[in-house]
Amino acid sequence: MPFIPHTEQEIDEMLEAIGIKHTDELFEEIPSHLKVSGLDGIPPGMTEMEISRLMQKRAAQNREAVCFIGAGAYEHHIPAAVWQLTTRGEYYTAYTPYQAEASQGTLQLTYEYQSMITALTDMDVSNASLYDGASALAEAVLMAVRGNRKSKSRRILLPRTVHPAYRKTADTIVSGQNIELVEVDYDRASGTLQLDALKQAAGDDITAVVIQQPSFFGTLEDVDAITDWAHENNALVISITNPLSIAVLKPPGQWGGKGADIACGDGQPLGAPLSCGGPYYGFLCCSQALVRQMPGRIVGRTTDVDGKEGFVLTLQAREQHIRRSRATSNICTNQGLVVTASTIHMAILGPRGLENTAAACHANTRELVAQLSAIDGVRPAFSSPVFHESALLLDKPVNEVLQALAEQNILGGYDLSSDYPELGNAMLVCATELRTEEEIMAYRTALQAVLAVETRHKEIA
Amino acid sequence: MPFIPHTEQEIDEMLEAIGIKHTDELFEEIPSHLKVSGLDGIPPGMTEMEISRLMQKRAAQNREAVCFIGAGAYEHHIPAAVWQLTTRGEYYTAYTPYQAEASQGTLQLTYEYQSMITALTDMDVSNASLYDGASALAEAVLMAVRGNRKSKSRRILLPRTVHPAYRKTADTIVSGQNIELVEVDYDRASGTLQLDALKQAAGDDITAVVIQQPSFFGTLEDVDAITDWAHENNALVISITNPLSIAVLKPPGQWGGKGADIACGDGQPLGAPLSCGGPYYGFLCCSQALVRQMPGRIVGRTTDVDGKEGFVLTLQAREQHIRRSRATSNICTNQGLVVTASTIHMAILGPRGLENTAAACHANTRELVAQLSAIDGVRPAFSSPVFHESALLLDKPVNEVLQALAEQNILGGYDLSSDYPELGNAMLVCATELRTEEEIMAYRTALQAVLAVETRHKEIA
Amino acid sequence: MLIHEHSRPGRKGAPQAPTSKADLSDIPQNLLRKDSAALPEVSELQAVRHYTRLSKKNFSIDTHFYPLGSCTMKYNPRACNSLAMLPGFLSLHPLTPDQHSQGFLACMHELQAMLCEAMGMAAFSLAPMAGAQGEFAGIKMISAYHQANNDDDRREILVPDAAHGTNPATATMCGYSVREIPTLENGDVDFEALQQAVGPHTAGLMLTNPSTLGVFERQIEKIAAIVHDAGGLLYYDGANLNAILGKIRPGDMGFDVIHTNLHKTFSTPHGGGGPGSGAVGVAERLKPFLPLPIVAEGNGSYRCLSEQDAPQSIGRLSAFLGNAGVLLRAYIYMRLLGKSGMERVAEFATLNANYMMAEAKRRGFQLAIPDRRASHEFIITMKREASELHVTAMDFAKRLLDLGYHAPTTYFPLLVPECLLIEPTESEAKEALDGFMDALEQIREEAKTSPELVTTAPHTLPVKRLDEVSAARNLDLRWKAEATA
Amino acid sequence: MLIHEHSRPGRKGAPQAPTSKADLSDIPQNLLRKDSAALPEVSELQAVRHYTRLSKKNFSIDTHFYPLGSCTMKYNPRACNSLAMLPGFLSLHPLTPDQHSQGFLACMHELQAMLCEAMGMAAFSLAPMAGAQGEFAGIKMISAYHQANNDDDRREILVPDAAHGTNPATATMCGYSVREIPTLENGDVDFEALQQAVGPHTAGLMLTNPSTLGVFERQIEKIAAIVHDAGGLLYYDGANLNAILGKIRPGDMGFDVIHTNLHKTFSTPHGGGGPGSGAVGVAERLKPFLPLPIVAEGNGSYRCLSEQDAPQSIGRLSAFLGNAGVLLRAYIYMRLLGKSGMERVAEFATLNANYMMAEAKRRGFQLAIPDRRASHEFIITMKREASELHVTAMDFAKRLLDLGYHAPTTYFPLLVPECLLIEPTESEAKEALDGFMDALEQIREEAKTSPELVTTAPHTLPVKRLDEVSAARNLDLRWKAEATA
Ligand SMILES: Cc1ncc(COP(=O)(O)O)c(C=O)c1O
Ligand SMILES: Cc1ncc(COP(=O)(O)O)c(C=O)c1O
Repeated sequence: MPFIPHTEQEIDEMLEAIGIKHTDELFEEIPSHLKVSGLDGIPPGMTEMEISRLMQKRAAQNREAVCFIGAGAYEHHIPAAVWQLTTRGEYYTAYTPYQAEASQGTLQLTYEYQSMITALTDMDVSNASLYDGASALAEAVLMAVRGNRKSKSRRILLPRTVHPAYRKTADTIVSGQNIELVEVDYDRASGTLQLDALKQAAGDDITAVVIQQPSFFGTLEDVDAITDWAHENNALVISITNPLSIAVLKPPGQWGGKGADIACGDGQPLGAPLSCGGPYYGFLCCSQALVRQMPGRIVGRTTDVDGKEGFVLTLQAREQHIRRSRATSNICTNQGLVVTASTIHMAILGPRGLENTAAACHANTRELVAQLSAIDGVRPAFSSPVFHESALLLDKPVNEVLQALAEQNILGGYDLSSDYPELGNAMLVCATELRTEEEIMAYRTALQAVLAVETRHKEIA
Repeated sequence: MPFIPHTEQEIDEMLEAIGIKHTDELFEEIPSHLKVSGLDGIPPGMTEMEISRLMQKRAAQNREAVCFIGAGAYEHHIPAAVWQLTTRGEYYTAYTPYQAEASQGTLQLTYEYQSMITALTDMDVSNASLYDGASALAEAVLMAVRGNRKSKSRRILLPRTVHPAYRKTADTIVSGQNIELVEVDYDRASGTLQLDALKQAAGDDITAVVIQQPSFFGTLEDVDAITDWAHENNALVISITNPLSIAVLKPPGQWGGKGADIACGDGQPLGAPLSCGGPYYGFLCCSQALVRQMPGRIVGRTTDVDGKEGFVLTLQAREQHIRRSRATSNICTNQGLVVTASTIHMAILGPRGLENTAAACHANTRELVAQLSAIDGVRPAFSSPVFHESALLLDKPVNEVLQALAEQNILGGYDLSSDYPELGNAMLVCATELRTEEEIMAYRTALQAVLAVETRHKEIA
Repeated sequence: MLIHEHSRPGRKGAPQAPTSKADLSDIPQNLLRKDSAALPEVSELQAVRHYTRLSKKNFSIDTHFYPLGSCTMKYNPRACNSLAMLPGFLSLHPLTPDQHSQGFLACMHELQAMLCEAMGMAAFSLAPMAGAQGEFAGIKMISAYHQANNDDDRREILVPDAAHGTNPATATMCGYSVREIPTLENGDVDFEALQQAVGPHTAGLMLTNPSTLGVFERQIEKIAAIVHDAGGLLYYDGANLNAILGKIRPGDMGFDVIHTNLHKTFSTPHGGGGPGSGAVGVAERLKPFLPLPIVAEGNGSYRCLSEQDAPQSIGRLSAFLGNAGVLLRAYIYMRLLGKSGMERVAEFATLNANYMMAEAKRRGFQLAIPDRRASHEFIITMKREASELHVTAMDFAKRLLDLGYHAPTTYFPLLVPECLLIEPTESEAKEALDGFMDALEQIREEAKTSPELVTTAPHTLPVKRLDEVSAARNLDLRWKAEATA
Repeated sequence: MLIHEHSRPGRKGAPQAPTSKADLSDIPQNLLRKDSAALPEVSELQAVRHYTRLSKKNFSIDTHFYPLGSCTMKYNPRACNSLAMLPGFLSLHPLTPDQHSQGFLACMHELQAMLCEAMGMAAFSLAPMAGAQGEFAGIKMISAYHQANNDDDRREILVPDAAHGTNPATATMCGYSVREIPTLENGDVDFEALQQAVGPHTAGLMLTNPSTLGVFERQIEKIAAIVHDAGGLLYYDGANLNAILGKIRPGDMGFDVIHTNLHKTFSTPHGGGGPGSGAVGVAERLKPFLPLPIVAEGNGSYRCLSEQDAPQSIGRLSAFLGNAGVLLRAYIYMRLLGKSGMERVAEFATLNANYMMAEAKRRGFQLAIPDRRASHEFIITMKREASELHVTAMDFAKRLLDLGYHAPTTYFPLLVPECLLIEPTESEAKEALDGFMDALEQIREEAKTSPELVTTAPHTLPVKRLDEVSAARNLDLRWKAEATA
């Protein structure tokens, strides 16, 4: 049997020690009519050689393509050391560090992670991770509702410049708790949130305002003004940021006069491969004042009986295994291993490495936008400055264009038309530091051809 | 600078400690006219991202093909655990275990390797590895010359059924030492070595006889009779075996009445990927009587001052760093990491796993030979039983046929015609456990087509 | 030593990023960062050495027997890791058009089907990213179901007091109030109490069977009947399926919805705290409510269902498809096991647990529930040792670390005083089990002859017993430059 | 505990091989194995756990500062490992037709060219599989050269007494007799002795420059002149090029042939004993003799030269192309460094060594050659400590292990009594160097106050000092079933 080491002789010895004749007797308390006769729908077992062959085939069926999609997940270079270290058995096959003395590796590393992500966001406190950026937003909202004692409304202003999937996820998760997520529209010309729109949506009691920077469109919001306005109105500010971008953009902790109160986002750009969508991790930081509202695990530094430095899970009284139905969240297992990778990734790149990478992404995207906008029938959707990602308008239906590009193994961007029908034929494009000049030029050539062909088709038809 | 951690400040501090102003002064003893002005022929440095892209491109340029070549290197399934463990930094980046107490990992593992490879070969002693199978043969020859006190001739009978590259390598390495390698021809019908031929070549003093089992042709030699004959004539017996094959074939230690005296071969089939030809490793085992003639490192079990079991490099007095010009060999660095992989590979497969793999290889090759021989214009070259590999005769020039197959991404076999022109259009084929029925049938179909097309071409011409 | 303490201003030494910084002058000055983030500046070697050394301070399955109850620390095959990390999977963007990701989607579709078969459910969604999120999705579906039936008065979720803390926490997150049901001495749910609690306010019952006490709930059919009769639904907390896989299926016991922890039963690694996967399965009537995305097949190709396809869905739980890499690992594991392998998981997991329990009894340890069969885990209580020798279950746990064994789960379930919840899993050999029991016996001996040794353990680890109280009181949650200056 | 001691007859538990044994009845019974080989029978988990735990008993660069002189233990970039193990390289059969392996051959061709440039040689062959085999190839080429010139009386190779043991051993393997040349106090070759030794019997001189004493041979041009004038050739033992890379090239110094240890200077990992690569380079006149295969380029495609192309070649040194995977790692490393990176290797390696030497002097340690510049390494002698405190260089070495530092090379070169040959390499940060010097000082203090502590070290490793004498006397070289029964 795969992964079962028992020899016949050992099975006999064990049965004898238990005082039974057959393993069936171990299940005698289960009503026999409930027992399953066999898992007939499961295919026969494979050897490792066979499954390797199968998975190689399956992996190859995922057609390789040059990726210009961002929209919340970004293809970056990850130093080889990162996952070679992360998959060491001691990290890979450990459980949550419940026995602190036997888990100092994971615990110290998590403390280092908390130090790094708070340095990046310039916030006071971080937890040890949540599932992903979208669910982190949901937890941030719940946290704001618990934490904003001045507000009774449980109203959260949620701009449409926030990632649509984040908004949907937040809605799924918080909707049972009598919380109102108020959509705020964006300015069609700039592609950003306007203070006026916020004010209109506000009502007289708002619990929190969410700001994504760069916005889902890649545009840059006026974070200082919005933050100050929110604080003046006794609302908390929840930031969503791409953590790589804040190596060069103003970090949430420095927004406005007082900084954001809660900072969240997806850690994927810091060391997690695209990997079909996960595992990534959600980061969640907050100001000191909100620390006891924080969901999820937190690692603290302490000392042992000899005064030697060591690390433990702390503030556990917030968590479900102690506070049960009154816990800050139900989260238990988080995304520890991805945080491990991310911590190593940040350590290897260092501040300069992250800055240079972020700047290179921006420069590549700028070049991409310039090249594509030079094509007839392509123009930028918005007038605002953008970072690392940008919306373009085509004069043809985006899904058809993307389909045609995909056939040439170019993933040309993300189709905005179902989430933002008001924009018309809009798509979101992104070129990370991995995209080369040749790839960008090849995209331009391909898009040019696709748009031309489309036109001709139409002319003929 | 890549991999240089020095900050400007540290450099200054260090220069000051040394008492100099500039690093140039460190090289002041070198005549200045000899100093190089710059390595202009070296291209500029690349980032890890850039070299990754380049190497992925290069790797992809090695066209993937279904491999039916053996001829001394075999494509086997290697459990994923093997190289994930082997590349752990503690194994991967350690030096030779000169400080035993800080190298018990490598030392114990090597002792386990010695235990496993002697169990497989059924020999008394193994060293810690040599470079590869071919150079191991050369060392075996030198060892036999040193070890056979009864023989003065320094004559080694080296049958043509031994791998041609092994024979060439042995020749390169031992030729400076006044040793005569005597070629012995094989029987054209059976493809094996005949006692008569040996006797003819023998003369009245032979130092050793080399036997490869299975032979380079895949044929099975009469190892018992040859071994006994050699021993009767005061010659030592040097075996070359594929170590996987002896999971099911009679191991050298059991050949004839007394067993082979020296057993060597290439460890590649036990956990080393094909990897463009290396690194593999040469194994070398011998009888107890020859232990002090053994070249290379050997690990022994001993105890520490508390009586606790531990492992050390032993019998070092044989080696070059002590005995210098009178050492048993000049070998110093060996193939330790590949031995690490191989040891883990053997541990995971276990005796049954190796037997089943060896048997599967043989069964696949048998099936391959049956399928190909069913084609008009293809027939087995020899009448002897074979194991795991077999020579076929075509009625067309082999290199043209292989070329045509290669264009369909089938590596059809190894062309025997340059090493064995007397055989005509002969090629060596092999199907390891990795080859599937479909691949074998695809080969058959392709070969059939190639031979047919060739025929047609000729008819037209 | 923290990585930050290896840092020196200006240190680099790694060819890991573009060597210079591209121009950012098109971005308004006031939106740019002024200072550099206070991240460590170390060489690649320093990072590699630091994190290699740090890893050595962890216990893990790859290094230790790790019988942590309710956590199912079984072997994580290395092939699952390397195959899930093939470039064809790693480089796949989650928004890649379906026709470009058929290989991945095929695996996911088959995984859904295998989970349905193994659990006896009608359909599965792989969206939840851990057990707790699976619970959330499950309870949310119960809520959506009642809502769809305009059955709006069901405000209560029943949870046995032995349940894992995530159960009540989840119910709260879904807006329910939680009513606890007591457990009997023999480990069964207090049926009478349950009967009294069930009623028109009951939205559902969350149950783990076998319970966290490590025994099978024998009245499961009666329980299912009264909950269903009252119009409630049955939720199965399938975090630990090792006790039943191949023997009995939640669907056949009458459960309407289940979450499974693929990171336990299906052997995806726990990674020092995650990631996991909490795939949810449902009976026919809950199908429309499953979270998105779900992989569907049609005309030989696969695609992800969206909101348009499933208007009643509770919606999304993450930005993309959950923890895809974890799902791939579980898929590979299940294919390696295959039918006969999967049928034998519970058999050997249970054999190991019952053997250890028999050994514990023979060696004179006190069992929490002595007269029942153990499931995949069982409980020793150190009540006697704590009162007679003043050596607690925690002391035993810490001393076990010294002897090279990870401690079992301590003080859970909360019902049993001074408890050790021991779960060996099927992948451990008899020697490991015997070695662990020997160690427990040795510690009991030490507790008699030199209790100090036990109460101050561990002695051989990188740190001695850590002060958790001061950690919570004097919060030190991140490195600050000043702190070390 | 040996892996064999985890074995139980009949244990499997790994899906690693075909589950049943195919028929072998076509093979004569007398050629088949009767018994099964006595290999361990363990589960995959047991193997993984055993070898993971075993690895933790090693020091390595990834875990420790490892200043082993003459071994150049620099950082081995992880990218070199993963990129050399891309499937497109790993699955390439060595007998694949050239047109199917152009990607690999391109790397090899460029590697040859970069080595030529860095060493100042006319051509390189990548065939030798370690330094010693590179030496063999080099001396063999010298021999072939003289033979081609019918210069048959040259039966002697000159080797300084400071040379690495492989040099004289190699000369012997090539059929030469070895004549040793003494070294002066200041580390230079005794030029007069050399002058006397050189003559018509001289086939060549093997030299390391800087020598194993860590100093640059200042008279190199005069030495080259007299050897060449006598008709001999100059061999450069390039095992350790860290002292010169980017500063001076062996070709420019007058050497005719060189081997390079890619597993030192070019950072391929040493793997606990190998594999390495000993690529050999030659000046124009030795080109025809280079070992095979060599990668040639023509019409934009690459191919391996064979015996037909190079009839004067000394031949092959292995069955295929040497340690290809090692060569790929070196290639990647060199491309990462590039021109400016490579030009700075010697600079920083030398800076580190001289800094440590200055520190050693400042802290009152005795230097073997106090008044010269160190190369990439330098020597401390513990002569005084040995005689005054009865604490030897070996004791220092063992105690260093306790303090978390791998020991330097001890008792080599043989000329310097009680020596520690210290080589920090360029990839180590100043803190590591300072930490090491602090440790040395601490040990000297301990040697005065508690010498026992030092002479019985190590104390904190898996084993204490091991009995090498009994190991050699009572040979125990493999596990036997009886031994443990
Ligand atoms: C019984 C039980 N339920 C639920 C959970 C929660 O699962 P997760 O940690 O994956 O969120 C656990 C895990 O510890 C558990 O043991
Ligand atoms: C100076 C010198 N020459 C030659 C060698 C031999 O190299 P290898 O061990 O690769 O055979 C070494 C390596 O230890 C060395 O230091």
